[in-house]
Amino acid sequence: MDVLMSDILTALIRIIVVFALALLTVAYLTYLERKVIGHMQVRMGPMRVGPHGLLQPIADGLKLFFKEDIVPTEGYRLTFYFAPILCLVCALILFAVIPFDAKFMISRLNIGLLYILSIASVGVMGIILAGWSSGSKYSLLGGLRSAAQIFSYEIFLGFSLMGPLMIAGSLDLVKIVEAQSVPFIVYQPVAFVIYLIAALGEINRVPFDLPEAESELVAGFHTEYSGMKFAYFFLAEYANMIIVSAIATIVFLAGWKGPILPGWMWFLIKMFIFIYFFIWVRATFPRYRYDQFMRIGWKIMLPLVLANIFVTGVVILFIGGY
Amino acid sequence: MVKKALMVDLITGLRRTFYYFFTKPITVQYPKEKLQPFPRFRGFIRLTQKEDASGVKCIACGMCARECPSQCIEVKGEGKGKERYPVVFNIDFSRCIYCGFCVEVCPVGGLEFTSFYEGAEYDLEWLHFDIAKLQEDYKKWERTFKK
Amino acid sequence: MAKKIESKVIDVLKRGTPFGRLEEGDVFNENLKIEDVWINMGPQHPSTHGVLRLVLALQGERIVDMEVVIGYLHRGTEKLAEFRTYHQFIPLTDRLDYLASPAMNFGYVLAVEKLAGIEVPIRAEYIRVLMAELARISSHLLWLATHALDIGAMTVFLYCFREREMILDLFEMATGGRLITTYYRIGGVANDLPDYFLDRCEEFCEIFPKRVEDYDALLYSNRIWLSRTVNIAKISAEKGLALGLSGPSIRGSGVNWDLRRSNPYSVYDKLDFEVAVFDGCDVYARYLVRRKEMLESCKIVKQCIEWLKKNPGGEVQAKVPKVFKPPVGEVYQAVEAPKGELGFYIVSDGSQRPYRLKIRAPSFANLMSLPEMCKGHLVADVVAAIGSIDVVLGEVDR
Amino acid sequence: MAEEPIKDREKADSEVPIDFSKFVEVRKIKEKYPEAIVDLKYFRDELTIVLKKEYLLNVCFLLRDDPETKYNFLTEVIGVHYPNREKPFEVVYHLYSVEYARRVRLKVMLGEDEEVESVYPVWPSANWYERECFDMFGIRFTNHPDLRRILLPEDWEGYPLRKDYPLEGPPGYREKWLKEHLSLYNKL
Repeated sequence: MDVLMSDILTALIRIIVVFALALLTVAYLTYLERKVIGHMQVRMGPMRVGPHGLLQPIADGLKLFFKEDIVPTEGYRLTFYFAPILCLVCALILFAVIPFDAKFMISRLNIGLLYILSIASVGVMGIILAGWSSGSKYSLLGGLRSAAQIFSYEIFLGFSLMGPLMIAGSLDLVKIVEAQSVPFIVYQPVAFVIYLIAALGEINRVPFDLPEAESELVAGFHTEYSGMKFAYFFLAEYANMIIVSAIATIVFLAGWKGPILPGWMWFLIKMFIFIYFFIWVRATFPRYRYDQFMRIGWKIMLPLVLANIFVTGVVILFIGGY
Repeated sequence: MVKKALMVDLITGLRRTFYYFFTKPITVQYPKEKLQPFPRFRGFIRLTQKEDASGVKCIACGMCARECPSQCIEVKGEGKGKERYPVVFNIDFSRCIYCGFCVEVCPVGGLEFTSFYEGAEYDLEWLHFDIAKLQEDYKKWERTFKK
Repeated sequence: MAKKIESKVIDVLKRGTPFGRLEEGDVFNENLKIEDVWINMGPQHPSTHGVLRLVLALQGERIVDMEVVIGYLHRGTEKLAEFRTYHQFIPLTDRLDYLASPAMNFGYVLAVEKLAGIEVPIRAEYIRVLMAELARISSHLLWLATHALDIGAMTVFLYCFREREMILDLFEMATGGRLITTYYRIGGVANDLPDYFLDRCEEFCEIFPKRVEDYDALLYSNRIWLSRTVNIAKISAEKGLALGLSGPSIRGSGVNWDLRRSNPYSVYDKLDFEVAVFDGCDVYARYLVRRKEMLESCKIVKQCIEWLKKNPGGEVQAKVPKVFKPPVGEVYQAVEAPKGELGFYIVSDGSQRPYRLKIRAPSFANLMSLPEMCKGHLVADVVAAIGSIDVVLGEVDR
Repeated sequence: MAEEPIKDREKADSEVPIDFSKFVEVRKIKEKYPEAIVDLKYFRDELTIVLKKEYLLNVCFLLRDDPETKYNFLTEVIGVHYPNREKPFEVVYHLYSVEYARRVRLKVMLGEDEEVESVYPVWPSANWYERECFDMFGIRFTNHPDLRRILLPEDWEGYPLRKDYPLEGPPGYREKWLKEHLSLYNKL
């Protein structure tokens, strides 16, 4: 009995630590993004709240928290409330299986990668529901765009992870990391590039931020949202960005492995390189058009990623693993 | 083809933004630090004083009121010839478009521009300047921002 | 109405969509009801550059029909002109195209001078051209900034504003106003340039071509930019001219027509510059035209500085009576404003005020060809098309 | 206000005799439609041709299609109101030839209830220009595809650029309009 209790207790502590850290990181990710983009655009970013604007995320959070909650008269109340929560929950429960260190994770699932891919695709539902239930045409278009976009990019995201998976021979994230004496990016550069592009599509970031393209669809699926419900979407988006970077770290950059520094620190450094890259891309590129984006996916990336899987398979067949 | 596959065009862009990431920002933190406008800057208008500080130079000829495209100046004077002086001189800065015609047309240089530009006000009445307010030191209206 | 829409839909399907094309023999299911989605783009929308309103009929995301609704910023400038003296109207011209106010002043004062037959001192002419070209650069910079932002490249926006700020500083130095300059007067300019102005201006001309490289690095050969602009919103030269398209927008369709060259006014015939013409007919060609025009304007500014430095001093304003009464008559004077042909038609009855003043605003006419450009494209292309014809609503609605 | 000075102008112009047949436009029109031209003026290097309104469309087609004129660009269509004249409206067309870089001004005089043929078939750009003309002066154009108000709201009363329209609108009109259009807002 005592053993069980202590198990639950440690699990709870881990959950609290991970989630608190995750939410804090997410909040400060917005700050980081604004600062990095600001400096890339020869300006400063937030400077007012606190020294160098350090308290800006908290001020933003407070503002959103106290904002009036508006539901459009044309909207469907139930789904309108439910959509942002679905989005955020799906984004946050993904943290459950991310191994930050060899030991430190909430739960070790032997089908971790599959879990992540499947839960992530449920999160899309939130966006579609939000677009539909807002009762606005702009939202509807945004929702439809994201339905098409995310469902098709899910495929490439999954396929691009297939190569490393075949080499590692397991869906368990810990085992994948342990299998990497050399990071998989060396063996799988094509898969890595495709993963990055698919990830950009998956988390709706420039150049693929079509569901919320602010210059075309005003704000896409969250045009009608305000206050805390908007904040949920916002948090979910940034949480997804962390998740995607974490997976890239685990699968392609050998997770927590690295000399001298402790494992979790290596993990964070690698993860933030990806996050920085995503922000950097946002500061640089224009936005693709919806049909062009689909064309890239189905006509260029799908053949490439299938060829990658095929070549990997052939090599494994003849050499018998690396 | 090779260039396209290696994404040279995209990398050029990424390099440029990365370069600017390490340069100094050009931002001016506005209420904390303010740029000094150039001498010709057309800010709020005020009445100039005579050299011996015995009053305003204005002779209330009404040229400015006639020339003003937005009809925001009201002048009434007393006295005759060179002795004429204004009794009423109102400028409605909520209507003023800062074109500078009044300053340009004045035969005695009785009006001049200040470098004061922070004319956003909650109270519309504050922007209705009368003859006394037009002679005040504009520096005291400047908003200060505590650091 | 429904029948009309349906026939339009069938038209579009015949032309082809990403989902296929309607062939000759295909039977349209009678029970299948097709409805267009009507969307109001504007008057409050992030990328309609003000209060432009577009009513779009969509099939999916493809545009079947489009109507442009304007007038939300109508201030009755032409009526106001009839109640102002010729001199008092100058500040109102600033507020037409507020992004290039010297160019607007230029058109107006030239028209009045033509009406009254006033000779302008040569120094004033050079100063005017210098200012108008700086205004052209600043207007095109703002255009590039917002156009790129509409297509999603937000860094270009701030880089462009950085240079535009330098031009606005120059304006402030010479005229006292940053955006609304009110610098031109009938018969010259308000006052001579300050001493340090020319040096600062020269400095800017040195820096500017280097800064254009910044924008090029982010846009010029970027594949995303190309795929968003090449072959988008095409309009042929004939169609463009018939629909009243002028300025850089028509030069992007291969028409070599620049009023500075074809009907030279002021001192443009003494200056050496190239007219930017590209014949892509699409958004990218219009981008190239404006990009080159910025560099050419920079050259003109340099020539003006050179002349002004060689010939210091001198009058900048012709003798114009205080009570200005032009002779009876009517004139039309057109200048090449940053957006296209800007014309002022003045009917004078010999009094102090114009009897009738009509402004031929380039953006107003350019906007007419927007539906023609956008039909059959996607929603995202509308944004690119609006950006590429560079409308300023202050000028459209007057 | 308008009557006397305009007579002056006509006098002033007639003082300087100009040989109008040196202009190719005039020659062409006279050749094909001898009675179309009512009057010719030349002021500040600008040629004005006043036409009979029945001939307007034909002359426009002629000027556009003739290889020696090629007026392929309609710059604008302008209305002018002279309340004291017998025919109070003047419609002014500015044409531009991109090829020859030349301008010409066509004019048509209209009575209070008269309509003029739309030049939309010649230059599609006339669409908005004529709409604006209708909006501001109430001049009607026959065969115009879509003659509606363009800058003012659909339900605006009166034509603002007519000389009898006061600068700030007819008295009480503003209040009435606001009351009607902000009624929903006021209820909230």
